[in-house]
Amino acid sequence: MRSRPYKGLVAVAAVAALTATACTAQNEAQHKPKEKAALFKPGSEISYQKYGRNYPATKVKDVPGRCSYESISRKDYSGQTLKIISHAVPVIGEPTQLHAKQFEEITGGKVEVVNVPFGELHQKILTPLQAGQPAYDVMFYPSLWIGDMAPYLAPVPENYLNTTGMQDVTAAYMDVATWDGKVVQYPVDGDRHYLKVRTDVLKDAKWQAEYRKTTGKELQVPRTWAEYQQTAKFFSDKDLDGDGKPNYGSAEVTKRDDLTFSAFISRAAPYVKNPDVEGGVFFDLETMKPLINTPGFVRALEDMVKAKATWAPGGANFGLGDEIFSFGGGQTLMSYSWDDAFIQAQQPDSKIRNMVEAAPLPGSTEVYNRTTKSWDKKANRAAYFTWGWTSAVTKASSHQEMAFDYLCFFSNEANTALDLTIGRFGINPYRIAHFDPEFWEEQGWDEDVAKAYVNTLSGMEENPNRVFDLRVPGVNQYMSALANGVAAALAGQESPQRALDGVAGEWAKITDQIGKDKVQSAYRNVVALEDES
Amino acid sequence: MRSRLYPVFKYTVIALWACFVAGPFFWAMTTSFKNANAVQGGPTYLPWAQYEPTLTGWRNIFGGAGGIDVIDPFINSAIVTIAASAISLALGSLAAYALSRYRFRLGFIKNSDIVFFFVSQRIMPPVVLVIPFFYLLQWGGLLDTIPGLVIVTVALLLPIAVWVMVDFFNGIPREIDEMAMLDGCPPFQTFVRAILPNSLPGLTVAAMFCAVFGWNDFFFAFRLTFTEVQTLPQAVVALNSSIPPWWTLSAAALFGVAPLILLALWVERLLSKGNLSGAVR
Amino acid sequence: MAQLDIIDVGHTYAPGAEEERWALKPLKLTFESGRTYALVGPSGCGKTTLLNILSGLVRPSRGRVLFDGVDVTALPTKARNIAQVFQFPVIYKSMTVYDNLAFPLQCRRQDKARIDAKVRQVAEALDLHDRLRQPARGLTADDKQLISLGRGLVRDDVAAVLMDEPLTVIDPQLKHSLRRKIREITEQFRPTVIYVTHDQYEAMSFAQELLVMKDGRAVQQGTPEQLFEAPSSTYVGYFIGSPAMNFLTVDRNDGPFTLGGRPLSVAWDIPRRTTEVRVGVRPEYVKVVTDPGPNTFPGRLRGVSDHGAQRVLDIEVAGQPVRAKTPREEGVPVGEEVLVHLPRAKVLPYADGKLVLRS
Amino acid sequence: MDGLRRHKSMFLLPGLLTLFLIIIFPLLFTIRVSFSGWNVSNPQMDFIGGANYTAMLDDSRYWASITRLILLAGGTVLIQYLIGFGMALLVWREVLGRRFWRVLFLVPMMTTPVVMAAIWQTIFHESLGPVNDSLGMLGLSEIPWLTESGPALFALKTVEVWQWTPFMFLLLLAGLLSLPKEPFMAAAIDGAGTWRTFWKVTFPLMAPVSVAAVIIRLIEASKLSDSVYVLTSGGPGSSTETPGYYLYIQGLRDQQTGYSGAMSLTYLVLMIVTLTVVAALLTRALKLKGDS
Amino acid sequence: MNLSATDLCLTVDGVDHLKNVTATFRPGRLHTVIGRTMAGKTTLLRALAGLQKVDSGSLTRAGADFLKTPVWRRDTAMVYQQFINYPHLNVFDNVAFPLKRAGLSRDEIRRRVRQSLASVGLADFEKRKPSQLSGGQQQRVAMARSLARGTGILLLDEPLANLDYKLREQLRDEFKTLFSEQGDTIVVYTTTEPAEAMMLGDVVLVMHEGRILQSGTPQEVFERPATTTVASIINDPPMNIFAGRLAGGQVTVAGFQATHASAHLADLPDGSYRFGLRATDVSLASSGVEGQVTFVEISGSETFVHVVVGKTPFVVQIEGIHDVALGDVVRLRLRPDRLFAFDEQGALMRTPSYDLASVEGR
Repeated sequence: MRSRPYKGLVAVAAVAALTATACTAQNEAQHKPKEKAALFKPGSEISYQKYGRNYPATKVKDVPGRCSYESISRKDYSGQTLKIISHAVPVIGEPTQLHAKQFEEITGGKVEVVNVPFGELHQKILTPLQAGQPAYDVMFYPSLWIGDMAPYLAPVPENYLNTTGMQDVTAAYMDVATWDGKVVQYPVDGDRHYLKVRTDVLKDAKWQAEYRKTTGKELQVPRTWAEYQQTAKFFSDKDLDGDGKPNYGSAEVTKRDDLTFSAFISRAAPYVKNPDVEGGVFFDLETMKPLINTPGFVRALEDMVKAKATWAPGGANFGLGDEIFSFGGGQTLMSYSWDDAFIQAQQPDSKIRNMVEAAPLPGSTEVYNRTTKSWDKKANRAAYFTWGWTSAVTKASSHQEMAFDYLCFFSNEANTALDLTIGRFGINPYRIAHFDPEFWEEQGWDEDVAKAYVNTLSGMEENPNRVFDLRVPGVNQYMSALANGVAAALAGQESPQRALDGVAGEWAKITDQIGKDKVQSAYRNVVALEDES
Repeated sequence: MRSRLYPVFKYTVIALWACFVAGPFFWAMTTSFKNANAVQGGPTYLPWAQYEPTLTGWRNIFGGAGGIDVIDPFINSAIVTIAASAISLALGSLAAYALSRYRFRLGFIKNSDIVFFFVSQRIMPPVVLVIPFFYLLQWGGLLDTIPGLVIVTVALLLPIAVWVMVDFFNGIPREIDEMAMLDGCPPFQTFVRAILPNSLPGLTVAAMFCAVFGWNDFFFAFRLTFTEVQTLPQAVVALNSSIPPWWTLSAAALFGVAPLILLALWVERLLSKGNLSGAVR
Repeated sequence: MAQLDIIDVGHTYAPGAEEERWALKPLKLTFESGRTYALVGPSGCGKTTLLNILSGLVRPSRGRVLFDGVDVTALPTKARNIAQVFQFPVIYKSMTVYDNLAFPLQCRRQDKARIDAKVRQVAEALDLHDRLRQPARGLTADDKQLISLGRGLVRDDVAAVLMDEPLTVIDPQLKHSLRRKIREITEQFRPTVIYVTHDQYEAMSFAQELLVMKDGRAVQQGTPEQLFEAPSSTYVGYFIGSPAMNFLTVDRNDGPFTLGGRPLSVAWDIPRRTTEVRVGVRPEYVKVVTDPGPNTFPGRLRGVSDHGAQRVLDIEVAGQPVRAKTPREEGVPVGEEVLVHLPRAKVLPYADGKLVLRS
Repeated sequence: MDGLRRHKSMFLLPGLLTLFLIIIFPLLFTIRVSFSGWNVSNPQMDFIGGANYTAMLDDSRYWASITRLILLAGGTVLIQYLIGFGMALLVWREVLGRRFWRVLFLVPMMTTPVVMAAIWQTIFHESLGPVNDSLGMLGLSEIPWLTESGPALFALKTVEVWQWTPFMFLLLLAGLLSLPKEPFMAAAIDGAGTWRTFWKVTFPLMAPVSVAAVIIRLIEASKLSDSVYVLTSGGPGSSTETPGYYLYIQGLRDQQTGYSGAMSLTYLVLMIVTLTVVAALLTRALKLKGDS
Repeated sequence: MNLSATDLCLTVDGVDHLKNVTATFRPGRLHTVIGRTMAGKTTLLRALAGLQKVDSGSLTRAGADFLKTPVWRRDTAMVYQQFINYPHLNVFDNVAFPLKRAGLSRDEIRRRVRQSLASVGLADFEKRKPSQLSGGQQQRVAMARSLARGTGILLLDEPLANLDYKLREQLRDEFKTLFSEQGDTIVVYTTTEPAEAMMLGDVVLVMHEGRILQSGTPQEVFERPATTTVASIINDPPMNIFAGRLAGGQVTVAGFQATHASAHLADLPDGSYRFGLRATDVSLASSGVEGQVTFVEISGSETFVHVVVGKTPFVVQIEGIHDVALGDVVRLRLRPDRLFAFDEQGALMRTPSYDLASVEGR
């Protein structure tokens, strides 16, 4: 009797010891896969149908190559376990799981996936990396964190870089995956912000007439943020589809700890990215003085505050999901952010399917010139290459080959083709092959919808006036400070100027804290990407 | 004199509160049978009448596509909760017994200060603990293991166990201890044979609190595990992405509550029998 | 102060049970105004049920309760105008002694001056007048009981004061003085008091009249003296008095009673019966004598128990145990063989356990 | 029981040492780290003196969150206490379906806060949630629950009240059930009405349980962050930020480990002092000293 | 195997709980410790049991230092005032508890439990829980548990105090038989009731304020109380103690009444004394000292009349039940031949002749 509680402790200690030994034993050697017979013939038909009823019936052909079903199924990873961390289900989390399951089936290896909410992902990945704890082999995370992650990442080996899939990735997204000249992230997604509108309203003669009558202007897809505002305002609180519920003008991501900073940069891009000025928009590259409180950013924030009137109820606390539902569900006329809302609107059971159009982000009629400290009066558009999902393998992983095989399998042509069509997966075009309207028409999209979509996306690739995310160490802190400022202004707690002044102060502090040189050299990379094009 | 309206008032208040308490469950229940379109169509409450129910949400928590699998996390949660509660109760009641029966004095530190030390652990913001815990468990090779999680959970639950049990033991006459010792039991046997069997109500309450806090811990489990050990709240939170599938989330929430409702039934039973009087003070 | 009438009141906690098994068998009683009564009997005898019926906590299964002729059977406690002192001291923890005493009057919205006068008067009687401003929860258990009593006494109109074993939790040394205090106060205020206890000692020294209860029945009602001198049953004889009354089985063949073959005269003649007859005699009246005589029987001394001022002698008379209580100064008889005298006037006849009354 | 010196530590030490060992390292670590510049890009235990503490003094967001917490925790615990006590009183004695009510009223505390907060988020969803829908049906205008600071705080309080009133309810109901009957009899005999009986009998008798329950709840409420995290993420602006959540943002999300260490320690000290004072005040206000 | 206490002292917060307690407890004897509440009786028992540490003094058993023996090896059983049993065990298991600890065989345990329960009259209650028993029955269970083990030391701390008097009377009789069967056990029994101490005890120890004032056979203590305090403790009602003067063969009591000194006081020098007179030796009479009745109590079979004479209170004990009204003026007859004489410090000088031979000198 007397020893019972102690026995418990002993047991715990024993289990702990065993687990510890087991862990270390695993780490000892790199496991090379054995070869086995392929389970697929080259060019087999691939479909997700057997994994669940909510997958589309679409079938695609396995494209031969290193990453194909056929090639991967030759590998025998039995007895090995791959640990993966990914975003929450479904966005990127669901394809991670799905492909993990497939990978297990065809290689005999074991894949463990953990899904984590967005707000936790950074810390959850970075803590073990910094602590030297081999927690994960493969990680899926937003590409802008590259500055924090790079030191811990294994460069993509040459033979994976030579795959057909990788070769097809657009230059912009290869740039996104590159750090210090090495490809350290495995591209699995291509992201940008663009404008989404409902054509059933904008192209409706009745509305066009009414709009003209009221505003004296033509109703069309907004080309500037001012037009966007006017259009959004005009249609707010009107019942656009006769379902008895009011509709609204604009849906934007505004929730502070969500992705508000991206939305804000989208709005700011045409005001701050002057094609004639080099050297980055966030910092003065030489002095590393924050530019976040310069007039261009302030103008964008003022716009955003004004836009509040055009938001649906709750619009001031919309996360990305809300934005997706709000536009994708037909509640609002327009929105701008990632593809998701658009793909959602184009789902087979959507009530506004094929009544939507993609267009480049609105621009401006003038752009701030920070060298002259004045506004250049000219029409300007900037392509904001906001972050998208990316993946990487840790240096410390003892399953390098298995890990890269997984990623290469994940992003093989067949899988990507299917993934692109499932809105909730959050996987968007990033290969040249994806910019083909026919592919989308096969999914049941109307021709003009598909064309406009593809043109919008590929057009961005061609726009030389590009803005990239602030891909420096500590990016989360910078963005979180920015989001705080934006949120404060949106909540009316501070004026836009004051709010951004505050952000600038924070940024300077963060830079000091992290080390100016560190940030500067990282930011130089970003600026180079922007300016070289 | 109580007016005739009093019962009306009483039942109205009870009913209102009951609605408030049950509302979220009802909402979760009805949402769990919806799909994306039913959710986006605006708030609806009655299946069939207002929307076409589907089992997607429920299927999704049992490994359905785009969902999660709650079975393994459920088992992990159960193991961690039970093990941590058991250890906390064992260590906690031992310590509580000592604090209730003996006088400690170490400089200015007295019994009440030791009790306060235990209870004050609950004041610690979890953020303070989690990063050091990470390194602590890493050092012991216990990250992402059930024993590691159990150890951490014990730190969270031990204060609760001590708090409840000290009070409870104070209510058991010391004469019982004395008698047991006179009857030939050394102190430890006295505790095990004479005191513990009489502490069932207190142990029950302590166990309930331990179970509730252990079962519902997300913060620590989330940060101290990677892939091997996933507890139920972690599995559910994995659904909280930028496009939260309300239906799956609702089904998962209801699933996670189920075992603890049984606990509530048990606690109520003890309450009704009057067994908890003195156990909670 | 009121007269309380219990008319054919009986109660069972298990509806439908036959009357024999009721917790309180139907009975009729009267508690006269201004007198003190004790309900006494072992636990489970029905005394608490009866008290609860009086206080309104229990509604009797049968019968009526009248307070001064008014039927209160259906009235709740609050409407009955009684006062009660409980086993465990009940005070209002958050109030001072003064406020505790004033509380019943404040509840009845009496005017301040009147309340003050009354509270001071009662506090004086309770010896609490110098502690009126103290918080009541700081007092000792016996003082708390006095406050409980005082809350009844401040009310002029109280129908009866019920006391439910009020000395249970009082320290043994203080029991005596508290009992004394309560008695003095009741002498002074003269309320109708009904005092429940399982302790005969308490009952007898407190009440003017006792009601001995057993198995849900009132066995005997009377003054302490009556119960001592003429217990109506062997049970009362056993229950009242220490040591208990001696009961001896006697024979009766065609003539007077005989004990061990010798004639025994009893206090009064009783009709002939076929049933067993026993005689009862208090140990106080049993005398050890040196000379033979009437009602004197030989016995054997079995043991002596020294109680201090008295000794109790265990004697066997005609094969039956008899106890005699003798003053210390009389010493202990020498040798085993003794003569025991049973004074005729104190030897009472019992048949079927009941005192046979003088015909 | 004296003379058992050797044995008493045998009981206490396993628990005390376990807790001590588990806790002492984090505490020392935090103290040390609070003097370091440990952050996301510099995860090292260097020494930067009291810089973190100085920075903290100027951090208005931190101090605002502490003030907010005091109001939020104090407010919700008070509401929880009032409702919990009220409900416990209502289902204490004869009431139809007593056991059903009791179980129902206990259930919310059994639920996982992060998960239920997610459900609450859907409930307060401004266009798809039932709350605004119901308001609409009642002819009231919709309320921007999570996007304006007033309603957001209200929503947060609602969730807290929903989740933790059962805790109060349980402690207070158990307390009520263990009360002796006599004081209530005495009050009835003395002619006290319902109101007076409550204030003069029930409440004073329940005072010790009440103090314990309130203190424990305050301790737990001081850590309020899960529901903030899920429900409003501290927004709009920073108007629903609590120290727990702010510490989480700084310490975990932004990984300002050193800085958050300094804030955590300060917060810990503040809370211990505050709670001790509150406990002492409550005890004195309800005159519990020297009363068993 | 005597248990000897020497100079046991214990002071808690400045109050003496035990003060130089020296006593020897012998096997096969029943020692009753009588004293008022708080006299230190319970503390003494707890010290003997090892439940209470003492400040100084020694305790030896068969020559060995008993203070160093832990409680569970003291071979001691204790019965508490508050019917303490194990609430979770039924009657049988309660009694069996110490036997199991002692490692007896199951059959032996069953035999002993049955025997022990039978001896306290609870043979049919084996399966009941203590909470289902009346107070008297609970106390009998406690007795049975203590007896079943056959310990070397049996301590009883006012075991009857919380029972009503009829039960007390009955259990007292039973105890007498039970203890006499205990053979070589050292029994120590505390009580506040003189009659109980007298009738049960082989040896009576009188305790007051932590000290043992006197010990001896019941008869010795009762008839030769060493001090006024002992006299008052050992008598129920307490002996009437009053100041008086002895002069010229006359005792002057309360300043106004003289009575002829009895023979046993004859050789006392004149002077101030304190006199003691038992309640039984005062009676209500048609002539005598005049006093007023302040209170009347009735015990089982006696009436105690409290009378105040001037400022001196007297208690009169009358056999049987009598109705005496409060406030009546009565006359008291004090029996001079029953006077105990104490010096002014309270030490016994003379005892009445019917008791032991008078104390020779000082």
